[in-house]
Amino acid sequence: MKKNNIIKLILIIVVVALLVVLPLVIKNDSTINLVILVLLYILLASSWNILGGYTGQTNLGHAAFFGVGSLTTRLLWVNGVPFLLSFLAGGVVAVILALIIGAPAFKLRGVYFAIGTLALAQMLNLTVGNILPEMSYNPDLANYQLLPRYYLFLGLTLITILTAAILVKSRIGLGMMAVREGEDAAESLGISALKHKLIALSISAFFAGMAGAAFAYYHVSFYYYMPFGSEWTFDPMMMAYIGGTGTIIGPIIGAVFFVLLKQLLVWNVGEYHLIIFGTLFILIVLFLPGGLVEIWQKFRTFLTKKTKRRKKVLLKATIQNEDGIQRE
Amino acid sequence: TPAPTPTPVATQAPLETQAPTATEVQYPPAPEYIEIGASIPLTGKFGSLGSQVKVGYDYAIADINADGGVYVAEYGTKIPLRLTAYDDESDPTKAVSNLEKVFTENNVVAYLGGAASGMHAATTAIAEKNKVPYLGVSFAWWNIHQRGYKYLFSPFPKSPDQARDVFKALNELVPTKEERPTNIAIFQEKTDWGNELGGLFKADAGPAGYTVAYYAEYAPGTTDFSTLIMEAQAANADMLLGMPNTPDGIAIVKQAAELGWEPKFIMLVRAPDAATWGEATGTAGDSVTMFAGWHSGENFDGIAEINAKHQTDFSRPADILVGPAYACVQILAAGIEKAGTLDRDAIRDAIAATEMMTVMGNVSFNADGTGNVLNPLVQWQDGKMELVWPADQKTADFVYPIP
Amino acid sequence: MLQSLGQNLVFGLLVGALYGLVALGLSLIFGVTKFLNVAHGELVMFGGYASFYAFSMLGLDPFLSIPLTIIILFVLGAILYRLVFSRTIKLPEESKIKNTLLVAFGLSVIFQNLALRFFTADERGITTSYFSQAFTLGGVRFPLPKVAILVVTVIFLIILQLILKKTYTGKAIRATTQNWEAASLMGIDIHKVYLLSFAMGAALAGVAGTLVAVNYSIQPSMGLGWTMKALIVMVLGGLGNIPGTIIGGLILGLTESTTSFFISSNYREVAGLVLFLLVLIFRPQGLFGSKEA
Amino acid sequence: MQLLTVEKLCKSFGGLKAINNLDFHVNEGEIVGIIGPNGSGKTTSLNLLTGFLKPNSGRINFRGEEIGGLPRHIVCQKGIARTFQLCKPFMDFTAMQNVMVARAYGRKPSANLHIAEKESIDILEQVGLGSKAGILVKDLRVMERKRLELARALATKPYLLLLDELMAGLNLTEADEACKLINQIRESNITIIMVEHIVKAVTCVSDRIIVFNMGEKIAEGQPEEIVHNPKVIEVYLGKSHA
Amino acid sequence: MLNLENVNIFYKELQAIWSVSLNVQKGEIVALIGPNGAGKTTLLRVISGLHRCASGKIDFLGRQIEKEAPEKIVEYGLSQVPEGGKIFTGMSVLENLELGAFVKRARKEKNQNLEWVYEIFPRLAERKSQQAGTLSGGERQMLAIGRALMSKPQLLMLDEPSFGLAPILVERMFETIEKINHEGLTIFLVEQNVQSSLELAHRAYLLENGRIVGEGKGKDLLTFESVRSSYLG
Ligand SMILES: Nc1ncnc2c1ncn2[C@@H]1O[C@H](COP(=O)(O)OP(=O)(O)OP(=O)(O)O)[C@@H](O)[C@H]1O
Ligand SMILES: Nc1ncnc2c1ncn2[C@@H]1O[C@H](COP(=O)(O)OP(=O)(O)OP(=O)(O)O)[C@@H](O)[C@H]1O
Ligand SMILES: [Mg+2]
Ligand SMILES: [Mg+2]
Repeated sequence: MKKNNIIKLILIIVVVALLVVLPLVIKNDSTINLVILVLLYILLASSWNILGGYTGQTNLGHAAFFGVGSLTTRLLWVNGVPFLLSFLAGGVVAVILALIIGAPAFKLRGVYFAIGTLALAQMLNLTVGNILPEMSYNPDLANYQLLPRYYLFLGLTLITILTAAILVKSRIGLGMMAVREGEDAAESLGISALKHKLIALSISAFFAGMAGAAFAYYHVSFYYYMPFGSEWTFDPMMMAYIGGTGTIIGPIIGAVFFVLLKQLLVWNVGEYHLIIFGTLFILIVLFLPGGLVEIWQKFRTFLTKKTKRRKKVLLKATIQNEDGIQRE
Repeated sequence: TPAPTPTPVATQAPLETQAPTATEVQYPPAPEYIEIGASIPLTGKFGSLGSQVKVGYDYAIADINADGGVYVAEYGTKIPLRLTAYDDESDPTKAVSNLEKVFTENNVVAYLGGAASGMHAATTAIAEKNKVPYLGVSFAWWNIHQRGYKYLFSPFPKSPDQARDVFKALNELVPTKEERPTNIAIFQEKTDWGNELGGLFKADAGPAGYTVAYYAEYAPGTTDFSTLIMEAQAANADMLLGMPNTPDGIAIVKQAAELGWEPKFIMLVRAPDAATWGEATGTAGDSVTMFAGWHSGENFDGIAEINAKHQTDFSRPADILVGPAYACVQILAAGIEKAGTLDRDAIRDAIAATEMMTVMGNVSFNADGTGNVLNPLVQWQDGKMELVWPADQKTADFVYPIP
Repeated sequence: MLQSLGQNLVFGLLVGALYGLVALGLSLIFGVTKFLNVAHGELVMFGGYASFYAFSMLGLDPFLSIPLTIIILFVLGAILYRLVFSRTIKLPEESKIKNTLLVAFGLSVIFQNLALRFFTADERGITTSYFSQAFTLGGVRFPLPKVAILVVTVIFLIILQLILKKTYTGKAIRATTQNWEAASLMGIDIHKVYLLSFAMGAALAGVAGTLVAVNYSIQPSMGLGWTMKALIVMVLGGLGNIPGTIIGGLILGLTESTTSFFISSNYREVAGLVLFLLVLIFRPQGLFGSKEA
Repeated sequence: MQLLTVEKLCKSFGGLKAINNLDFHVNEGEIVGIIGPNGSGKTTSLNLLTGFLKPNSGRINFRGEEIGGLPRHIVCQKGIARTFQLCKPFMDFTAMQNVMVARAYGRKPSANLHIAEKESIDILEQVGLGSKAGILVKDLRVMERKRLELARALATKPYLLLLDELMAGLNLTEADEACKLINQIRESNITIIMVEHIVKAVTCVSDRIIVFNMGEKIAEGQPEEIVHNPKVIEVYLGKSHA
Repeated sequence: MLNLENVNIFYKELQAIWSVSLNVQKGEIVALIGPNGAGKTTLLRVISGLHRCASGKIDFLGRQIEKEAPEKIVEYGLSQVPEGGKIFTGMSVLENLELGAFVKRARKEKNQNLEWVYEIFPRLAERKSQQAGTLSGGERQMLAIGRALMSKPQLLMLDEPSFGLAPILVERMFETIEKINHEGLTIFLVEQNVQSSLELAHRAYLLENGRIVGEGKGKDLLTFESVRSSYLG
């Protein structure tokens, strides 16, 4: 077990180190852009996963938080507020929105919650489009540099993943998962479901908002309503499911897989890329319901079973089976 | 008026004939291709526009390459053009990513644009950041050109041209003042281009002798326009100006007919650009006019060939964005040739100094990158798109008032 | 003023009927099978294209081509069920909803792009010779194509209700909705019931598609917008509640039209969503849903 | 000393009066059995006690405090734990995690998860699931799940434990075992209310039995008295128990 | 009438039933008893076709049914009252009963059967238009049995019909089962209530950990020490 953890730690450090030096080695904007895109989606998928995967509330309105974060940051920044301040404001405003809508939204359960949040995001999308139909431009296009943007995304992504990892190992995390497994039972054991859902929503919204803020900093020009589009909910959600919800690594794998596969298809297959992508996607959902993580888990249990069986055989040879209970 | 061009070189100067005479010059090895990059919405909501644009690019490049390519003085030879175009699914983020990819991997010397204002707005900024000349059509939004961008060029009529010309054309086509419509209803789509054009329509109406009787905004994607139509009717409007997208435009004309509103003149700047407009709207869409930017019936050199090709490929004459897209490549090729190098800034300067005939007529650029181009008025007649103004280009007579 | 308000309300109701019809198939499918088929809008699109081509190539009047559309979409629905959705029926309800949602997403991507290849990205629409004919009642115009929406919707609502309430097959469908295991112990072939409901839902989407093509326009990427409307109407009317769905549609239509009348066309859509959220918060089971279901 | 006092409790669903003017009390250290026909309001009364339903009127006093209508997690933290008529374990958790949740959130929650984990294992041993700590609930048998449900309730360190048909579906031998377990729990100073249809089990462990019918209390007393009460025989026990 | 031979059943990799053989003869009441989780429900589900067995043969009235779909098995005359009744809560009592007669064979005799069921359970006749979800626990069980009877089965399988019922209702339930059997229906009964079911049954099987560990006349089994100690406390 311990050895396993050390290997894991080393692996993580290597990957992070690689990501840190990547832009210094590969001075290639297109690659950096692609990695930024992957990081952005890891951020979104991981933050979605905190509420959707760990707390069991299928949120179809994640775009609302991404959008609000992005809108706030961009508006403030374009209007001359120092960037760092505008940047943090993005996350804060997303949390405020989460707290405002949280209490009524969590009155809804199951499909109602899902479609309710979808409607909410759609509403914001339309309203922002109505109030702010203008295109906005990056205030300092002249000095546009990709590198700081890259590190911003990288840092933010690492913080999100770390937060999620710490969270799910904590008492609150345990409570969140208990709420997912069964709200009635969780409450009867002293857990306030509403409180835990709100905490999960706030954290989820915060990182989605920060992702939006970083997006506002990154994107040279966009319409204010653009980050509210439903694809900002559905893509990350699909990534989380493809990778495996309720795990830390799932959304990461999902995002990498999703973005790279899609880009590869765009670049190589041409006009049929979306048809092929859709088909692959359906096959994954149907035949790997636990996500890509499941492949790994199956592989691992297969391995451990094999070693266990070998050990068992050895044991049998020496001592008689101590308990008669058969359990295969 | 076009900005005075500082370059002394005559536009039509036969560079090809001059270069070979300098025989002894040692040329560096020429690249295999002149790389051009584009991100085009082939799928998603702008898919129909993007596909027309792509056809135009492909035709032009094929034509130029059939001739060996573009002569580049620096290398002393003709080099063929190669376009790397990726689909962006009508998503600006993906478009940006595509442009960065072709920039770094293909080291493109120029970008060609996709389609629709919102997409251009995102991609032109990338061109500016990467300092790559960018030629784009299929957007009339003027404001985008007012951001001081140096690398953006658009040989396409812009909102101010459209607002000015609608009244100019109407006044020319309907000479007797009494017959002209007087009360305008403007349905303004709530987008920044809609805002811009709507405002210009309103501002230009008075001086041209018209009154705006009704002005309303609506959100794009609205399926029901009955409120707007009834209010316009109540305001006695006899002319409709708008800039809806195609589905909204179809809904507007159908619902106007259903509600019995019969304005004398309808101009929907964008909606009827779909080749299927006539079929989709039937009699409701007949006699609706628009500014197409180009029409296959224009009588400039090269159009006949394009139409013939399009006829074989799609069994109809070229769609309206095919010509402007074709012209973009013509302008770019001329710019490269004039620059005599593949240096992007040199090409940019050469394009800025453009003064040439293309399949969309004579093109020159203003300092803001907007083009001085022909702005033809087209009208749907019996399910066909006819060119009705200016008179020297027309393919059919203007039908007025709407029967 | 009063007359134009009346006109407005009438249009709202007629459009609302279309919303209801679009949601009807979705609601039927969801109610019986618990498949959240977010590719419903694409089925509407296919229905639209079916009647469009019947009209432009065969010269068939769109209302006469409805049976044809129904057959095509029914078969398509059956194929989809067999190929894709049937693989999720054994899952517990929550994961069934989730998985079908994802699968349907994949399908909608595929459908959109297939449509793009085969039908091109151009907008299409059906304009019949009688499209602008209308009758007037108290100064309010009732255009025939819009009135047809209401008529068609009511007809299909009645047909569906009759099937569900009066026939054995309908009872089997309702029984399967409530408990598929018990239903199969009654001798009901639940695969058949699922297939039938899915195909019927698809066929209803097809009918709605015809009406969309007649009254608005169709295009490969039109699906998502209609799916959203249908989802909202479905929840508004109470999940799986058939008459409730239609009434939900009417209410949405009315809300939108009155908003654009009294406030601004800018806020039509937003108003519908606000109404929806308010309903959800104060009556989470939808306007006509029962708590138990 | 009275641990729980219920006075004039009423609850109706629509027109149906599920609980009607109910009065009863439970003393500290007692085991009280509740029996009554199907639909007589037993589960409903437990739901009212634990905050799963809000009473229409009446009072519920627990350790000198009014708890009627409090949110359910607060009720738990005040020291009332329950099991469900239909088991509701956390299916994707291991047995140990199930108990750990209760230990981390119930009354007097553990300071940190490590301590919670240790304590959880002790509790699992107490109900005889010590060897199953690491097994996922979905792989547990029905009986084991019921024990786990009990362990989870115990882990919230309740003063009062409410058991809703814990023994349904058990045969008499299994029920006997369960009774032993309940007696064992009583030793650790936990007061118990149990709702059961297995009369033999209820009479065997209860100090006192309350009989419900149509939302009202129709009898109360020692198990001996109750099984011979003609009214109870008529509405609930039937002739064979007479 | 019903004959199982060496049936093995798995849930994924987990084996729940180990080579079970048993039979039910016409006119009998046969009880299957065993502790919790022994696999009784599993066995009934497989017989009804809701779950597949990995190996073994199931023969009903001379037909091999182990690979048949559930609806076919009902058609052949084998009905089950599932654990917990599983009535259609959103429909009326009458509609529930009508659905019981869904199979073609039974549709023709629907009205006759309805009379018959109402005769056995007069309570259901009183409540025929009431929504089934509002019935009390005992009434639900009656409805579940009545519904199964509507298909006019030859063999009726009952899975714990006394589960969660008040003693007085349990008593009535067993009386009813006996009555139905007297009318000529063969019954295969799964029960936890060992005392009552063994008193009622002609024969019984003991299932433990997925294996048949005993078999005999119902009343004989009651006197076995092993049965007494492991089931009757
Ligand atoms: N949420 C609810 N809505 C409507 N009616 C309800 C609700 N909960 C319970 N009831 C009704 O209240 C009555 C009492 O139900 P309760 O569950 O308390 O019975 P019970 O005594 O526990 O019965 P059993 O022994 O069968 O479990 C029943 O008639 C039941 O149908
Ligand atoms: N869907 C399932 N997936 C995996 N295992 C299952 C499933 N259903 C039952 N089991 C397991 O199979 C075994 C037999 O269960 P079954 O329900 O048949 O027992 P039973 O004798 O009917 O018990 P009870 O008296 O509790 O009804 C048990 O160990 C149970 O945990
Ligand atoms: Mg109960
Ligand atoms: Mg069982």
